[in-house]
Amino acid sequence: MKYLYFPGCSLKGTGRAYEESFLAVFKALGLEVRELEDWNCCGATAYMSVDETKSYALAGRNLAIAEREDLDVIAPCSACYLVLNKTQHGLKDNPELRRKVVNALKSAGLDYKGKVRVRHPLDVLINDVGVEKLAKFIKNPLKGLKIAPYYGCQVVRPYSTFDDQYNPVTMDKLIEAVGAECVSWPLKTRCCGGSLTGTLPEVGLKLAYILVKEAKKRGAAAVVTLCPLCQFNLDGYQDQIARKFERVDIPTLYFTQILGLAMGLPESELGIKRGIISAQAALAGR
Amino acid sequence: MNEQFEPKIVAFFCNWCTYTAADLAGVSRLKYAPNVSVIRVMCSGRVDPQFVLDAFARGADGVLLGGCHPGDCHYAEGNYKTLRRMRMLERMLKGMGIHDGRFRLEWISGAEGDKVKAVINDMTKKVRALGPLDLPGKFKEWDKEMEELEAHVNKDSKKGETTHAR
Amino acid sequence: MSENKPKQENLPRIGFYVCHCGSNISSMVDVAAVQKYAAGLPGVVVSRDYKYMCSDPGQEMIAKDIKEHKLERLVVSACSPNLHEETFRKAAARGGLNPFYFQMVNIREHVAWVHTDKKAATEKAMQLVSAAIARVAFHQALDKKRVPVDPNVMVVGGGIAGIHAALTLANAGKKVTLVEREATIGGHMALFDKTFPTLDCAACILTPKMSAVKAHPNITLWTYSEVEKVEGYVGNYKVTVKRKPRYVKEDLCVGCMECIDACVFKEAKFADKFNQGLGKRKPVYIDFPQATPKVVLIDKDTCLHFKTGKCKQSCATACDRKAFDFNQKEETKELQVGAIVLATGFKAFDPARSPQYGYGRYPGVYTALEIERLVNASGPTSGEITLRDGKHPKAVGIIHCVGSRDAKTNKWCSRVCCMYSLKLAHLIKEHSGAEVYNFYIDMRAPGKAYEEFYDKLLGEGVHFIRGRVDEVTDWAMTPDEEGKLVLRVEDTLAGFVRRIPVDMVVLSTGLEPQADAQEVRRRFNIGCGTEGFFQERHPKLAPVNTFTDGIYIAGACQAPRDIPDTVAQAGAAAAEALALIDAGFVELEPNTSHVIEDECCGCKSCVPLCPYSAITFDEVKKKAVINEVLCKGCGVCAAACPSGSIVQNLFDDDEIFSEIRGILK
Amino acid sequence: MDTNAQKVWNQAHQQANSGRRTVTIDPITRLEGHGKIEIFMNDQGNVDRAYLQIPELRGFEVFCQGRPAEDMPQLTSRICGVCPTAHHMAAAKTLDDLYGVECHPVGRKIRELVYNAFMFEDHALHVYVLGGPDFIVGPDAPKEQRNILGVIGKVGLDVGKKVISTRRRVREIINYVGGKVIHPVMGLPGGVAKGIAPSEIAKFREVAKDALEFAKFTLQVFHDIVLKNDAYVKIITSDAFTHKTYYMGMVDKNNKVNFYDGELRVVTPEGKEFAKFPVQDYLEHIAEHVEPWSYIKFPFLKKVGWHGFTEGGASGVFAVAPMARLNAADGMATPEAQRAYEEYFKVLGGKPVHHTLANHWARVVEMIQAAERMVELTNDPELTGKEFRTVPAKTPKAGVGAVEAPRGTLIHHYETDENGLILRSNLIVATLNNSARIAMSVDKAAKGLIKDGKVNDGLLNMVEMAFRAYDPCFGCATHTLPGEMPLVVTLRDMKGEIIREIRR
Amino acid sequence: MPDKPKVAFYWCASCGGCEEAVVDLAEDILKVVEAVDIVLWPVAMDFKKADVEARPDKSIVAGFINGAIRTSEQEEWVRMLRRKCQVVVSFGACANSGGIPALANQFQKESILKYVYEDCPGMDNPGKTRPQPESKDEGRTLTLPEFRGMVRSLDQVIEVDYYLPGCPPTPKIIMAAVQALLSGKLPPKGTVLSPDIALCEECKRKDSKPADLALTEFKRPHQIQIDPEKCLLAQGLVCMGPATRGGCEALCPAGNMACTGCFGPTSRVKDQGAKFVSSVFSNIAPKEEKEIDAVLDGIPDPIGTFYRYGLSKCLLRRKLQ
Repeated sequence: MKYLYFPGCSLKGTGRAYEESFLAVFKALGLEVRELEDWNCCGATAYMSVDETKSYALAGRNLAIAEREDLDVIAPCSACYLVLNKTQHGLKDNPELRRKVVNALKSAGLDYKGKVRVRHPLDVLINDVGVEKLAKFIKNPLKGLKIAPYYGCQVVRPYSTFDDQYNPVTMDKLIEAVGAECVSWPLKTRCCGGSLTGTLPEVGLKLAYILVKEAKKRGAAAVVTLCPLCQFNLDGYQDQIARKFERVDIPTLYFTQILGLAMGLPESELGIKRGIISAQAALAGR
Repeated sequence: MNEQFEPKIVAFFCNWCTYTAADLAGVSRLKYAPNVSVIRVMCSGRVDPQFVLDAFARGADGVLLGGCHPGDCHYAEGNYKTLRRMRMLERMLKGMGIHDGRFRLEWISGAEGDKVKAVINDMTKKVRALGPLDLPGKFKEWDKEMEELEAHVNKDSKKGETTHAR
Repeated sequence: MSENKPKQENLPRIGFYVCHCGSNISSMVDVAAVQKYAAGLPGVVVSRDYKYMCSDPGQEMIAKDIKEHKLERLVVSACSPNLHEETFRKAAARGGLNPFYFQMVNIREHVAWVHTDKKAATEKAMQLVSAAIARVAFHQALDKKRVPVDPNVMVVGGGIAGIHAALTLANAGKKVTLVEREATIGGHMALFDKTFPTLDCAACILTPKMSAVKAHPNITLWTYSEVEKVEGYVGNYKVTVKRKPRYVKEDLCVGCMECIDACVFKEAKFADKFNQGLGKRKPVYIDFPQATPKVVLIDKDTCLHFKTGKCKQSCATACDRKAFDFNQKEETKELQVGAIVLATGFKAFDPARSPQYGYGRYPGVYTALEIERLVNASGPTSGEITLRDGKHPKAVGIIHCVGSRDAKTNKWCSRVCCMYSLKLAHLIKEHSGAEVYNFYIDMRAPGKAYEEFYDKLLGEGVHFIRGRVDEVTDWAMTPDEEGKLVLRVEDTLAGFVRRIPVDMVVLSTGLEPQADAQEVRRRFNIGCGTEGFFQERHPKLAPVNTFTDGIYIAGACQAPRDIPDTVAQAGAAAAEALALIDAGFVELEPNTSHVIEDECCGCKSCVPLCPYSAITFDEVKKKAVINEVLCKGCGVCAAACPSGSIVQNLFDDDEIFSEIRGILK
Repeated sequence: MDTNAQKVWNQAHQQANSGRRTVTIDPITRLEGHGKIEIFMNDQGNVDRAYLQIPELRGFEVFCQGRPAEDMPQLTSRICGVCPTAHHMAAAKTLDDLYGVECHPVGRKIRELVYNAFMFEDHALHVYVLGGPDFIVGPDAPKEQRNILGVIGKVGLDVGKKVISTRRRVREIINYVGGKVIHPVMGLPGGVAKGIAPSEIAKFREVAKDALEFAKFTLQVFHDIVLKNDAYVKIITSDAFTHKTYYMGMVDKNNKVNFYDGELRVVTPEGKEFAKFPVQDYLEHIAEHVEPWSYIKFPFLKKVGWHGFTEGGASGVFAVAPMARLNAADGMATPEAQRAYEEYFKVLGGKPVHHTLANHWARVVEMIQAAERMVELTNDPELTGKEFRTVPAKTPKAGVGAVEAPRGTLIHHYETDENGLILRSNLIVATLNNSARIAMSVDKAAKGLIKDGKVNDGLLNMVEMAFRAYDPCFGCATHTLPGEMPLVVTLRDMKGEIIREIRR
Repeated sequence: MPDKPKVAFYWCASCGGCEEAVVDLAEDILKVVEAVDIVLWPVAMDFKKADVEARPDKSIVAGFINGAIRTSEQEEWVRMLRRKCQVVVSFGACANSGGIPALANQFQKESILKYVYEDCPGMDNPGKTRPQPESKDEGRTLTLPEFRGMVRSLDQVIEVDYYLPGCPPTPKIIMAAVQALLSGKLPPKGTVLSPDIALCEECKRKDSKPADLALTEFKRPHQIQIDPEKCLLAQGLVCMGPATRGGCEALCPAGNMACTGCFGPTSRVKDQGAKFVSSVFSNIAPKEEKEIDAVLDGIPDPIGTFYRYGLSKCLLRRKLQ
């Protein structure tokens, strides 16, 4: 199977561990992934609220480039995933917008028909590869590791393309597939604080705190997520959380990382050490 | 022409599904283009490809055929017979230079008043874009080439045989 | 090579009438212009417009004109023929004209109501009128064929609707066969403890009717049976019914239930379907004490004999009537009936489709039907409200509109949930004394004594919170939420978001079409609406009729209904069936086809096309022959006859070709 | 529509009806199809140039495109209803080649029987009904008599009936196998659709024997009525009806005349072999020339080239049909015919014969060979074999096939897609091969027969005779052109002004 | 023999097969000649246009005209004959419905000329010469007739009284028609002088046709060994018999090939091709569009198959540009 890969800013920055583990795992699974040539900003959150049309055009450009080849585009970052999907819908449902964007693209010698499928790596792993096939690659199952699956808001809302928006389960399946234990909790898609941690820290931190606290309370040794921003919020602010509320100290990993570990890929290739809260204890503790 | 061309579309609707759906569209006061005139048949299976050709020959710019969804025919399988015939009819029409959706077959159940509206509006739009077919006009135009001679021969006959001197 | 036009001179005398339908038509169609236009068409000798053609004066006018102007054909331009074709045919007859010398033009549903440009609408009306006038000249005098009606009736579905319809028919002296898919009749109502708003015990009012069915001399009761095939036509249906094996002879079993005690499984350990899986049962079981027929049956999937073949069959030995028969096979039976009443009921919405409410994830979450069993004296807990973990709830939240009024699941209002939620609220409070919270969008109590019932509950101190619940979660934000289920909801009256911790959540699930509604309606050749409930012939004027004559619908298979409405509908359906049967015959639309013998070359092309085997091949004459009683007039053979030697009455080639000519001239 | 063409046509029409007197033979009669002759006179009132124009185009080569190749035998037979069997057979042979399938031996014999039966009856038709009357009744006899009835008058009703019944019975053989005698349906790649039941063979044998008798009888009639009449012989050998051109015909491996199969052989005006090639190579040897004044195309020998309507070895003009076939072969394939062949050349002064009217005689010689082959085949036990067709297995691409039609060599050439649908086709039919020489004959005849503007009925009939001798089938020749046109002889001066018009 | 009824035979865009058909009356032709006075028959007699034109209008009892109409001459001729004849009989498939030449109505005039004079294999025409309505040769002006844009049936040009179907009509129906005319017992105008019942009636294979064809594929005749007894449709071959007027006594099926429809439809059918499609394709087996299309692919040339002799009379008359 072949895919195009749209990294977006995060996976090249704060989310390096995500990119490394994603690419490593896909390679090990024999899935061909090629980075989208000359990609640009997905047009995500901030811009979207400043000038919608322009941000649609931005996203549109990426899609237009992707459309030249008959391949699905993988967008691991939830924000990118959402914006690209949102753009698909926007262009489909709103002819006026479509006209503007297509004109904009024309001026760049591009055209977009709307044929591209934007995919999330989790979707690909569960639906294209399938749990049964994954199981074959598991070399050292993460026995006894209790994990709280955290999906965040953007992959399942508003378009629940591959999983339920209230109670997603795809990552749960993956966690079971790697032999770990999935902690059942109701906060799977609750807000992680998002960009509020930057703008309204007192609100943002609280939200992050709620999540890590509850995960730990339910016996999770680690939170596993699929969004670079969530990972950053949950992992990066725990000192401040400690200062403001209490120390929780629970590592937040990417689903691609735990899959990689279970597949026996070296930690170095999976960016395990990039985490601010060390995962060593959790991983050793089992 | 400066004013917009309004296509004439003849439709054959089966009594049990599509005609009823059109009634439903009426009862629900859905609004759609006035370009389609419906001929009611009991089953789309009654529609003889001759009807379609005749409609075109008499000036229809489009012909629409509506029946029950496959498996839902009031007469069990009439619409399958329709489908089979019309697939071939479409090929024949292509062979005679009539395509681009001037002929259309749609399955519309008695509950799908909204589909009646959608289909009629869409087909009207598309056929309008294709422009007039106007076969009666074309027939006249084709036969023009005979007129001068016809006139001449008739004149000839009035003058009698004298032109052919011995 | 001949043009299908009758010669001008021998055109029949045509009378044309166009209806204003009040302003329904005249507001969008220039009726006067249509009238003038028609007056100028060949053959038309009378052309009039009138406010309401279908009114008595309108019909009288037609009858009078026919006599005075010696009209030979009649065209009325008004509403859909599905509505008034019959009316005007009768009017023609009153005038002494064969009713089939008439053609109707639909300029209301197909023109006035659907267009917005009066000029265009009027032009289209004229096209249709010209088509009808061109066609009517070819009409032939026809007679409706009369076919006797079989007086027997089949009722499908043994819920309250089916039970009531069957009894009504049987009491009128008709032989009725009641077919029920489950092992007992009673349907959903048999699950209920009380009924709203009167709170009278469901069993007390239902079981007598159930036993009345069993006892009635005119009713044959086939439970554990399903209709497999329906052939024939109004008044003469042939039905094939499949009777599943119970492995117990129905006529021998008296329902003493000795066998159940005797079963090798000492403990009842298998999920009890009837009790919504809340209780347990043995492989040999009976749904509930008042099950009708009161006959036990064996669940093949759990019975040791069927699973291993090694069982001492203690049940059979315990039966002194020797009713057990492990070799019982599925039986196929055939029925001849004149009419059919479909009362196949509904299916409760599966709340797993709305995961935010945690059904299946949190043991504290129940469906309304489960609660019905819990509060039921004959239920698994004998009416005691206990949670799955055995505790007793102190606070209970009832969420309305689960799977109703919801763009993501079902858009429609299920019509009964508000009232049964109130009923359950009352019963829960009564049985457990718990605090009960109702979460509703709108309180819908449109029925006799319904609103009063609502008031009564307000009086009882049941809490009502207006707002759609966002989620049910076990995440405790505060200590007092620990170990509870929290309902997060925006209180739209108070105007802020609330978190209500409870021990038990009740989901008031909506009503949906049966899972197999589509197959069933195909089997019976009737329609379904977009939402999947059976389609009535007319929402107002023919609510229990279908597009297939002789087949009627009653109860929640047509749309969500409460018991009173269901019973009323069942009565109506029964009455329609009776009217059909007591007429003694049906008149068949004479739009049948026939072969012109001298023109038929015997190519047999038509023979396999007929779905009703109405076409046979005469091996002596080497010609095709159509049995016009079996013919239902689809006309597929007329279209397919390669030499044009089959004629369909009312839809003859000449008639249709001239209609095309009329539209396009 | 082509308004310019319409304008031109109107002018022409007004001219024609302007009351000026012109010479018109309208329509040309007793041949299948149509023609038009324009004769230009010089100031001395002698013929400057006579044109044979063919104004027909039906477009077969075009409207066969997209049709399944296996329909070609039936489609192309409609090119000519007088020689449908020729086209049908040529098409069937082309299909063998197209599908790369060897014709089943039994099928081949059946085809040959049918084909020889056809050659026989078609020649008979010409001898007694179309061309023959010119001789049998006489070129200047009253026109009411110059037809089959006249012939019957001359040879007696019994003979007349014999003509008719023999033809009918022979045609019944074609009818039996072909389903229809006019436009048969038997031809398929690899053989024929229908075999011959043993029960029929005895009858067919009878017919064949009688046919042979009748052929000999016809030769006798020709002797008695034509050869014994010096006037006719003079006409036959007169310079007006003589051209020295190349000749083409189909020959078997012994270079004997064969109608159904073989290689094409071309001899020079001196009678030497110029070329011999399998029909698949026809494009190397035959090319087609176009003139703006006729819809008919003018084939010529590619290796010699087109040098106008001229005679001799330097001109690519060549002839086909009976006389040409006899010239191109070293003899006949059957004994009786061989005897007649030798006499033919003896009387006409050795090979090659250049006298157009000799075609009538050569035709009778061929009737004999056709009849003799029928006798041979009907005596062949294999003829009634149970199997008679090989179902093709290869993917079609291109095929060429030819037969000797009564009026000369007939070549079909199809190219198809892998589904066997025609992409391109080319049909070079008998009369087409002769078109240049026919045009020359007409010109020469006109020059020889019209002096000082003196034109009379018999004379014009002679002009007609000039190409009736070829038994030309403009139905065939104009398979490429629409509609038809009567022969018109118009005398004009050099300015194109019409001098005279005589209407008979 | 002036008191004998006068008849004329004429041909337009035809192959001469109809003339042959008359000659094939064989012995009977003598009877005909006894009874009538033939005043025009180009294929076999030396009477010219002038002879006919000189006759008073309506002086000819019957004119038998075969061939389709494609040129101005043909139009002129048939109009003249219409004046001279009391009864005009459209003779044969070409005159009735365009016949095989009408297949050209699927092509445009220009494409025909271009292929024939430029693209055809073996053409040696560097100058792209085309026949011209008017042309000069060494100063001499030559003209050719106008070639019409499409092929027409006779009754699309003049009024026709009767039709003799077939390609060509069989001697039997020709004789019947002649006798009817001579006896003066004339059927209603517009009648096709052949039984008004489809071919199967007289086909020897009729009894072998199963009621339900349920065809899963169509065969092309060269692809199979054709059973000489069994119904051809039942063998998967396209046989137009059911949609074709009888009267020929099923000659082609007797030749072990399918009927191609040359007798045209019955009087109750306007469009033979459409009607055939309606009939046969109702009876094929598949229900899914893909499978249906697969079956239809077995008939690669629908127009040429269903309108082999009748494209002029297809309700659409010709292919659009």
